[in-house]
Amino acid sequence: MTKMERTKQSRDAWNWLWEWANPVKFMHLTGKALPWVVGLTLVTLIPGLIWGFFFTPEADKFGSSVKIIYVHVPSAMMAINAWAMMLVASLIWLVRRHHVGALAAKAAAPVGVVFTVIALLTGAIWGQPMWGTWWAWDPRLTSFLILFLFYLGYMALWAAIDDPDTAADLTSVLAIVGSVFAVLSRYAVNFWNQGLHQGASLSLDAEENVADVYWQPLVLTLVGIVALFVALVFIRTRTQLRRRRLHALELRERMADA
Amino acid sequence: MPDLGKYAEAVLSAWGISIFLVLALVGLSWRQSVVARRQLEAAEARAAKRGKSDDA
Amino acid sequence: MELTVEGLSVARGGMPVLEGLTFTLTTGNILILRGPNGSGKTTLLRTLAGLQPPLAGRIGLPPEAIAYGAHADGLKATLSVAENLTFWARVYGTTDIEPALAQFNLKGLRNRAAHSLSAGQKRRLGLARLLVTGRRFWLLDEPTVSLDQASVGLFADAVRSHVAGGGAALIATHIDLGLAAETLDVAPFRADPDRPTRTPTAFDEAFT
Amino acid sequence: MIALLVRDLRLAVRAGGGFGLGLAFFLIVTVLVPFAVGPEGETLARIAPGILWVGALLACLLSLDRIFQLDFEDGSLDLLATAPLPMEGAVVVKALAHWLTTGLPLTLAAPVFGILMNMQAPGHWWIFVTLLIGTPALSMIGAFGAALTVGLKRGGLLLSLLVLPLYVPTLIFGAEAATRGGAGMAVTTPILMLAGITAGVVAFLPFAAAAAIRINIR
Repeated sequence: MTKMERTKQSRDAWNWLWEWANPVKFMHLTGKALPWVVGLTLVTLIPGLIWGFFFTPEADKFGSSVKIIYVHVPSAMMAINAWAMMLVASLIWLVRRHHVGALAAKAAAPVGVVFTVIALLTGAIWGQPMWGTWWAWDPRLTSFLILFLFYLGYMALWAAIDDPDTAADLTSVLAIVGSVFAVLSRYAVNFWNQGLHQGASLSLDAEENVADVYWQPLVLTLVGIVALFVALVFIRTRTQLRRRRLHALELRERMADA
Repeated sequence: MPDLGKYAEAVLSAWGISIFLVLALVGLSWRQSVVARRQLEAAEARAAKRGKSDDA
Repeated sequence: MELTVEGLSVARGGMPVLEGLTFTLTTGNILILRGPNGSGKTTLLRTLAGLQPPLAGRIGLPPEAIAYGAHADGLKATLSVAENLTFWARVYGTTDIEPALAQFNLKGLRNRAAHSLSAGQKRRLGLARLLVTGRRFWLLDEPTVSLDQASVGLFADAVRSHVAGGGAALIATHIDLGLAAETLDVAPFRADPDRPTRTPTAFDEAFT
Repeated sequence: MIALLVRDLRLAVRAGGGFGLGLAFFLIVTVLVPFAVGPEGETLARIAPGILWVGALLACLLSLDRIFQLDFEDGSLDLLATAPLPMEGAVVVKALAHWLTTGLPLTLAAPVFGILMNMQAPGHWWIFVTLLIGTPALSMIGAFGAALTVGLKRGGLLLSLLVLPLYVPTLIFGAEAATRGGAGMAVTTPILMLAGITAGVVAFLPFAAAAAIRINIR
């Protein structure tokens, strides 16, 4: 088998995935998948949260404040994952010119911002009784603050540019460069304030950290928040696609009238 | 309602803010989705009508 | 040397404006582009100059052969006429700006700052830039805007001597320059709004 | 490329504003800080490296939008894009011109302004060294931000929003190195990181900036 044939075959093997990149097929596939994703969100997130809130014991050191991890940890995880997803989607747009990629990145940004804000606020609320201050320039908190600024810049750039393809291109370039600088900032912030605070997030003591009582509901909420993210990105990307189609139809209308 | 002890304020406000923000995001996304769908349907109908009148 | 265009479609702001353009321009010739405002002449020239990608079709031209003259002259107000011209000459790797100054009757103005020039004088300086590029194919967008009768004559002479010396020019203009030239009317190539071009880049036809 | 550098420098000098304004802004920031935090020499000396770095960074930010905006408005950017000069080269040259007219004067002025902040002996040297290494990165990152926003009507504010988060690592390592140097501590790590950022930024960002410009003028 020649190399070309092999590449072609491997491309065929991935066809199922690239079908998502075609707007018509994306609308079709997400239309079908959406009820399932929403369903998964409901059956994982809500029980997970109820379990975490009502049926977990108090931790020795933290008392009932340990319950904050069920909102803090999932949103913190998704704040970073949302940016990672935007980076991948931007690359798909830049390399393969699939509009769905750019629009999915655009659709994910506000979701990422909300998760970042939740992570920051719940972190501050937790810090108040624990550290005796709302805000500490802890490397982790600081990194999230910087991530928040990156989200703001990204969204502002989308909003500022009129031509949709130009906006998609420029925001994708920003997402890539921004990712590099975000990692760099993380390292710099670590260096700048060498972990005056605990290593692991909301450091529960080692044995508590693995204790099933806390883990089981947390895993449920983690799965739930991923499902919620996917559902929101589906809905928002569908909105973006519809707006693009609307924009194109209106342009055509204007041209036909002229 | 579990007894939250001295951390009641912190726990409740953290959960309250989180749930409020997520619900606001979901609501906003849903609203935008409905509006976009309605506008698009109207525009498609106009385009279809125009196509027909062009043929005639 | 020749500039060949085959089945070219160009887009502005994501919407196709011209479709299926095919023509050839060989050295020693002039091609005048005509068409109403907004018909896509500027978009076509920008595409040929490589500033934007074509939607479809093929552009064949020898490397480093194009000099593009846009609506704006790209002059720096605080630099003198000679400094402006010398800058572009050095960018294109040439040195002699005297013939260009002479051709467009700018010798007396050489040390004047560009901001003190009249609109027509600025335009002449912008056109003199073409001569210092040393490129064969001139792509000109409305070159005679704000030029008086005599300056239009200067410009026509410059184009004539450029073409006689083995150059070529593609000029979008509304006025009669008195040049021996072929004319291409772009109006028939106007894109049909209800039939979006089916091309690999517009893979999601329904959405562009 | 040299022609472009000469032209940009000449323009900056003739337009006046260029470095004079950035330097004046830097001076004013340095003067205002003691009014805000009080005249105690000890406090001022302690925060001096950080204040000088932030002041230099903000002064640098002032003139960023001019890097490409004027060329975009008068059409030179289109003509440059069709010229034989690669856009990446033009970006580097323009960032260099920005550094020569902004970053370098700020670097030279910072040790002098340090006197106003009650800075002590080795501090002047280290603020000079760190700014010398760090300001090229500020200019290059700024050129990237300017390239992203070049076509926009009100790009100035957006430019700041995009560029400031990108400045964070440079600021952290620069100010840290200056502080440590002034206190007589080991500076190798932050200096190396600062130099690494500058080198990496100068090596890679021109490609991103050139891509952004090509997208913006199409």
